[in-house]
Amino acid sequence: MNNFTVAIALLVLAALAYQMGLVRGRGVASLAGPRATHSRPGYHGALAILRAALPAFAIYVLWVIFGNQIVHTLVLGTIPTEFLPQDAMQQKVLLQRLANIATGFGVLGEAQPYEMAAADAMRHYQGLGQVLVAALMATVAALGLFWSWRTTTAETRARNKVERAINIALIFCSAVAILTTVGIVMSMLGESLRFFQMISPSDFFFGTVWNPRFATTGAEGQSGFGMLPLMGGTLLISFIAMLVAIPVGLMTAIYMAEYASNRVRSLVKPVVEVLAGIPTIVYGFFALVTVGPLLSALGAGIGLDIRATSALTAGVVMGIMIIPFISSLSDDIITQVPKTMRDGSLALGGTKSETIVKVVLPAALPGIVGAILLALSRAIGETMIVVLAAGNSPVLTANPFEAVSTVTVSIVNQLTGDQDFASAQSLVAFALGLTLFVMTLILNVIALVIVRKYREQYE
Amino acid sequence: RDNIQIAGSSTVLPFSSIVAENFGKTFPQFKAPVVGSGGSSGGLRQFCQGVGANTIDIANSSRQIKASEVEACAKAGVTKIIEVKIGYDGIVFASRRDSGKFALEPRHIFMAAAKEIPQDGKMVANPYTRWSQIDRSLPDQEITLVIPGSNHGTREVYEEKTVIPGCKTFAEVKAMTDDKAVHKFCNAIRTDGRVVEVAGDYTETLARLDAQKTAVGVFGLSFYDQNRDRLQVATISGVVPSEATIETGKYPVSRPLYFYIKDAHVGVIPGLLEFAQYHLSPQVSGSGSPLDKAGLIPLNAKERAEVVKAIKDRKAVEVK
Amino acid sequence: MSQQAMNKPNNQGYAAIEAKVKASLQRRQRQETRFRLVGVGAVLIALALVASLFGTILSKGLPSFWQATFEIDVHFDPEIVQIGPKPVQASGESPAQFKERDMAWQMDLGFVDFSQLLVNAIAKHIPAAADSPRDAIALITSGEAFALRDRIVADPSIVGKTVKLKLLADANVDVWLKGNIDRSLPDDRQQLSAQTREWADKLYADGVIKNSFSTAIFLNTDSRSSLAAAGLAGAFMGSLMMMIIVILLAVPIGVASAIYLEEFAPKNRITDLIEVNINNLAAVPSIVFGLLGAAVFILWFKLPMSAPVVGGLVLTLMTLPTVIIATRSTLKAIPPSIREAALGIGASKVQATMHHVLPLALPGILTATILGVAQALGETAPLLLIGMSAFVSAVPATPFDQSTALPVQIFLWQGNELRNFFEGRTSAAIIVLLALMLSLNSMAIWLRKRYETRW
Amino acid sequence: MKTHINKQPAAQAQGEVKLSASDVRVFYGQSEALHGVSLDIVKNEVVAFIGPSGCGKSTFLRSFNRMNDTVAGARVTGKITVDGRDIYDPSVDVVLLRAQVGMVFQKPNPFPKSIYDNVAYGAKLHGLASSKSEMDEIVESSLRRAGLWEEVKDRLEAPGTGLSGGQQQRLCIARAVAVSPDVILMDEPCSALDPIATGIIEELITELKKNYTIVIVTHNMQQAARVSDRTAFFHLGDLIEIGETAQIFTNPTQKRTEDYITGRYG
Amino acid sequence: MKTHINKQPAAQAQGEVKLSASDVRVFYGQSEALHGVSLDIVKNEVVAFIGPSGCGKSTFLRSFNRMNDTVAGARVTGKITVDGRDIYDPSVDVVLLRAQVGMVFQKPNPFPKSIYDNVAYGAKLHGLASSKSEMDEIVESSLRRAGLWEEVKDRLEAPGTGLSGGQQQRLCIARAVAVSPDVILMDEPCSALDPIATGIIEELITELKKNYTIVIVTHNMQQAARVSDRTAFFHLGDLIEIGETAQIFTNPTQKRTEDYITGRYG
Ligand SMILES: Nc1ncnc2c1ncn2[C@@H]1O[C@H](COP(=O)(O)OP(=O)(O)OP(=O)(O)O)[C@@H](O)[C@H]1O
Ligand SMILES: Nc1ncnc2c1ncn2[C@@H]1O[C@H](COP(=O)(O)OP(=O)(O)OP(=O)(O)O)[C@@H](O)[C@H]1O
Ligand SMILES: [Mg+2]
Ligand SMILES: [Mg+2]
Repeated sequence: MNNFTVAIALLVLAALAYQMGLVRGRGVASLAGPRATHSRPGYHGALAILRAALPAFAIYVLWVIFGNQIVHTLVLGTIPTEFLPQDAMQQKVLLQRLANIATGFGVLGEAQPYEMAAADAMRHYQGLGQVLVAALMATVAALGLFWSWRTTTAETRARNKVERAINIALIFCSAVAILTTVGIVMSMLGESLRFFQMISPSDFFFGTVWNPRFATTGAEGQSGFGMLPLMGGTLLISFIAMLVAIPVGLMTAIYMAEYASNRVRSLVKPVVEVLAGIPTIVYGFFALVTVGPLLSALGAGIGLDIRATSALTAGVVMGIMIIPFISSLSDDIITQVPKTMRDGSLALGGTKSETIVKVVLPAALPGIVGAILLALSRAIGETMIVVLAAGNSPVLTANPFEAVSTVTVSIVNQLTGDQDFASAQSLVAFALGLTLFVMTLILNVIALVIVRKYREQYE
Repeated sequence: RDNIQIAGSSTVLPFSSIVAENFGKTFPQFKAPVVGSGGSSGGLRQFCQGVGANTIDIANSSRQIKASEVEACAKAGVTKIIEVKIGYDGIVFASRRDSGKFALEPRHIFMAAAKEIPQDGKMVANPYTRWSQIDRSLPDQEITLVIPGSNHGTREVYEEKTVIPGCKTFAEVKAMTDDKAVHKFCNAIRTDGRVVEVAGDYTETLARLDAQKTAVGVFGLSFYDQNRDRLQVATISGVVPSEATIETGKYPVSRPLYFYIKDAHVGVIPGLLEFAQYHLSPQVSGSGSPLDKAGLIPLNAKERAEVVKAIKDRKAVEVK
Repeated sequence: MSQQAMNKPNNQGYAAIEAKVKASLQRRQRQETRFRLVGVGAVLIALALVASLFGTILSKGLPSFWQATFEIDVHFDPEIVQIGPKPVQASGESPAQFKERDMAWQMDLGFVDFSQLLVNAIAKHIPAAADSPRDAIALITSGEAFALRDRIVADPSIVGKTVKLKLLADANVDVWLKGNIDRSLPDDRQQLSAQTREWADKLYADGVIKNSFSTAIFLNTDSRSSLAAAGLAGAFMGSLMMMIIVILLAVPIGVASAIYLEEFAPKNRITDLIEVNINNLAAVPSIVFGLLGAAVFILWFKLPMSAPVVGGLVLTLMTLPTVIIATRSTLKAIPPSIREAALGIGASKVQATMHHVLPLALPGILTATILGVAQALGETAPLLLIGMSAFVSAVPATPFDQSTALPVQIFLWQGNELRNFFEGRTSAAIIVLLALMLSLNSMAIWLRKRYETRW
Repeated sequence: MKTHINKQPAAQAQGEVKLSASDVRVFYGQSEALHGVSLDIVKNEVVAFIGPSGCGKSTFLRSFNRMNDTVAGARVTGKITVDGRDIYDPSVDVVLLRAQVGMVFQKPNPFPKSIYDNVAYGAKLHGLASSKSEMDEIVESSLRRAGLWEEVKDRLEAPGTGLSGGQQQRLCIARAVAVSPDVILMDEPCSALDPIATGIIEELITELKKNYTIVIVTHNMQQAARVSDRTAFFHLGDLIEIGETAQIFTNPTQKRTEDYITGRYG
Repeated sequence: MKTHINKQPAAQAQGEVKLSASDVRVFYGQSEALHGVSLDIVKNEVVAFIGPSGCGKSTFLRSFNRMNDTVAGARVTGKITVDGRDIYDPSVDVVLLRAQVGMVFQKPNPFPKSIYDNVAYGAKLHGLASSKSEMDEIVESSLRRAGLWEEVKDRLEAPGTGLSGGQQQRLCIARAVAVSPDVILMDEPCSALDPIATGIIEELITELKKNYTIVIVTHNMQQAARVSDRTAFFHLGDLIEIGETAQIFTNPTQKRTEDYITGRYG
């Protein structure tokens, strides 16, 4: 009974159940007429699947999760206590050995009699378990089928039930995001609290110096944990990135959706999307080796002192990376805006651009804001580019030509560095992660409120 | 799981990988270990997550494990840890071949990087912008020093072995009694952009040199060695960094590399001790061996014997 | 513009208005042209960026797909290869016992001096090579000795025969022959000895070393000890498996949650909370997802380390917000009258959504998929913490095997000391990554193009 | 209750009550668009809603198959029953309700699909055809009844959104008729139609009446007079009067009705 | 040319020609929706287009301000002039043309903006108001003229999409009137309006006529008779007949026109 056969069996069962539901549904429908039948036969089929195959599947999943454990406990129970290792690790080794004997693969050295006996027991329990589970699955499936068959009438609200199931499945899917958040907070909270036991929160939140040093280098780090420079860097770089990405992305989207021919659009769009798929480390090098010196030279040309690795470089390159997030999504959204909107404006003597700016974009705004938020989020969460291109200099500055550092970079550095993982130097990564999490949460709440206010609904 | 899982320092990673690869090929009964990176800290963090198949068996580290970490490990059930020292890593200063040639002293390095310099009994903001201002013998070019970020183990070595000694050549510093204050003063780096901290690896340092001709960077010896066509190395106190000079201790800037074995996994994960012994065998990490070629400075015979004995005895690590 | 027209624009005929319209028109047309030009400019900028990135990557990476390779006769000299017959499973022997014996035999084979075979082979072309084997063996990448062993394991009868083999030249030889290192540099700056360089040139001129298409890069896994043989097979498979997991999980789950939130969820605080929550997740640094994955999937669910399943799950969680937000954005843009029409006929909400809303949203959903997959495929940081940024020397057969991933491979290669060789190799890996991305997305791109209609 | 005063004895339903509203109020956000309307509609009758633009006809009509549920911020109070069952009861299956009570919207809203699919959609949904040919038949007969067949029979695969305004309107009628609902709510079904097409639709209504109950909103008094059995006059969210169509048009009891009917414009 | 035969002498424009079409054909993709129509419309007259649904009225109307340009796959041949200038000439500025030739669509399509912004939109574009109060004036007077002011004056900031069908239609008329175009094309402007509102719009048309030229599509013969000077009858993409409204309705020259006019339905 391996996964594959079970999968096949379940599929067959599902097909069977569906077919049965279908036939039954058709039967009652032909008796009562389509008018008087609540649900289409297909829904009866789906309901039968839900009633027969789903519980059987659930049983199998439970067996897969707990079955081995049960068998192992039983087998260990048969081993005389004098041979039973106390250590869980050693027990595992023993079980592996037993499994090798049981499957006939054989083991090195002579198998002890108690081992042979235990292996027999293992074989026995495994076989028994499989038979039991198979029987249970078959019974449940049969009961489900029977139940479906019996209860199917013209009035059965199969559609509602199936749709309820769909609804629940959808809710589950949404819950994944919530669980992820919970998981993230949980996996960072403990360590963050430990960090705050070492460093006072006020030093962390309001400190303006970021210089977490090795504890051994003397300068015992109480001071250098101010996160403001990092926050400043994050905001500065994200801001620059958005300055690059929003105009280019949005204009690209507008051009593709409103001006370009279909041919051009279907070519340009995937090409631009490649920008999103280039590993960020490649962008980092692109920034470091190409963009940085270029900007520096440009700056020199107009008498500006631009560092090769600066907030500007990182921001610009990051902006490039997130262009497709804005351009492609906005393009899809703009295309969705009904044509009558455009016609209304054009007929009033609006130029195309006026139509776009004053009618189409506002109508598409909720979606576009979503796209921009997504891009911004990517920018805030981006690491590699900043590591390479921003100069990694955590100083509090608003000058885009200076080198900066960001929260994410510091998280990675502190997490994957060589320092003591139980020290504040390393734990600060968790505190930073959590802080960033809360900060973006606040930003998002604000964004939500703003979007609510300006949402335009057509038709 | 039937193969060894390793994680940790990216400095040790290349060496570990080579051994892992050859180990798998040489011993057909063992599968090649998987070697992850994640930094010494990250590796030890994973190492100390507990005992079991879903935790790693070996943590690579470019520094010795800390007492606090041993404690944290013990809390998670990792009570016995075997320490294996595998060799040394040399750290060199190098510049681009088309820029000036450097013969550095620790004092020069301190003067180039420091935030403040003692001058006539006072501490003044670092006035130097060109190497030649520090010392006439140095090239007449802009100061740009690319050093490892504070998350790197190399940074500690760089500071301990060059900055602090260089700093202590000043009478004003010598006069300071508080050791902490000395460290604090000496290690403070200038923030005018002439010192660049690199959080990534040596490639990144090299890329910075590519982008800026005058920069001087800190590299691992092996990295320099493989890129001799682009880089030229600086002497420190007149000593040219090489395997020989480092082994004999003439070249000061180097550090030991380690890995740590989870004793609880020995006998459970096949090949753990064999791997460690193989790692330490002279044909793998002795002179002329693959690891040597890859840039690891081998242990001397005495040290090697001690380490091998520790492995065989499964001696638990002791940290002061 | 007459004063009159100013005052009562509404009751004057068009004549009075026309002046005003015309007055503004030139400005507006200029605006229009400007707007359009800005649009063209934006597209051109985007294309130029792609082109320049691509140009750099291609020009650096493409040559790396060709590699200096020996085509040379190797004599499996029984004098050197002294080894007993390969064991066969005796009757009554348990598989474990047989495996034991076989291992012992293979171990013995491991002690054979295969380099000597190679030196001898080279010596046929350059007799002097026999005298300085160190210089000669430097020509061939070290892993090929193991390749010879594997051949014997596969077919012990080969001993005593002479076989024409394709063997990879050492990475430094490749660098030298391709001119990736300054040939005029003095000896002490070269990686190869003068002798080896001279021989390499000669063998190249003789056609023994050829610059032939490198299968190693596709068939081998990463290698540290034998740099020239480093390949992408493992990373590729790892990435492919992860992406399949991502596509199979992130897309359905993401689209489902988007649908739920946009179409079904009651508009209340809880929905707002979920929405904010998801938007927020998009901004969580990717490495944090690694932390999460290590804590939840590995420690809690006890999934194996360094395995594509875990990587796939972590990347799924990471891309979910992207898919959800992007899908929601498109769903928002679909006119409500479509839903009304369906509901009015007696479609349930689920049916209206499935039959009308989803097809219209499909292009947007596909875009979300494309972006999500692209993002997931290029992500390195979270893999660091679940052991996937690892050196793994086997190609994974199932998603539960240990594996590495393409971006990780790129990360590792870009950090390799031998820059002269790995600069190109890294770009080649990026090309492979982009090719994988495009082929994974090609279906979505094609579908999107089909379903794009304007109403 | 206010509306009970409005409700005239003559307007009392004669026969089995199909739809019944009592004290129905509809709110859009804060503002009340319908101020408590009560009304009974019996089986197989055609009731016309008339009244000035914006008086709440569509709003009331949409309450009968709960289409107001889809408008964000809309809220309905009071009681509406179909066949005696309260349709705002939580146990009611809205989908069934809407299948039973079909609707033609004021603004034609064809699906962005082919003409064929537009018409076949509802029938497919409810499983009314068991084979392709049966479906073809349903589509053809529905289009014929809406008077659209001749115009579109050669382009059934063309998108429904590419039709002229009047054609779209008839398409939407055909779409609603194809599922043969029990009650059909038509919101100005002929607004974009020429006299001939209007005639076809009116014929359709007369024909449908035999089996179905029909509520129609119209601005065309003649049309109301021609097709409806009873007529209800709305004004500013109130039902002013309902009665036999003949009586409403010749002898309204309310001043406001009379003013509206006899307005100079027809 | 075929259409010249159709064109009756009585239909000849009397006065300064404002709009002129000659042999206009419109194609949607492969199919020809309009088969060569020629027609002159003089200044300050109201011309009504009538004809069965789908005969090409909207299509023809939309050609006058080149709105067909926005339909993918639509193609116009022949010559259309406004004030003697060929509007399909490449040198023509479409924006100016559309400012001069305004349009009210068959399906009301308010912008998803406030009622105020909907009306102010065009005036803002063309810079017709130099101050907020002037704009307020334009908005108010336009809404008044469309007979909508009283209904919406308290909710000018409410979204235009939240209006009833008839209100939306009047909003679109107000929107078009607000930019005071020279020619106004109205595609069934009263289809969703009750008799009173229809009356207001018809009054508006009569008033506008003094200064503007108006083309109106309608299915309501009475309306055509009431407001238009001349009436054009279309059938299956052909202009069958154009003439003085009185003559068309009393004494059409073409059989098909007569059939249509005297059809049982009105
Ligand atoms: N966008 C389009 N694509 C394809 N065919 C179209 C399109 N618009 C209109 N047609 C077709 O062109 C013909 C004329 O359409 P038009 O809209 O001009 O009719 P109409 O006279 O305005 O009718 P109605 O009174 O119903 O609005 C019709 O057969 C219609 O189906
Ligand atoms: N979605 C909505 N949001 C807010 N107000 C609305 C909405 N729909 C309608 N209203 C308002 O409710 C009132 C009644 O609207 P309804 O659509 O029922 O009118 P109607 O009688 O159908 O008018 P018409 O004949 O013009 O279609 C109007 O004042 C209208 O502005
Ligand atoms: Mg209405
Ligand atoms: Mg029309």
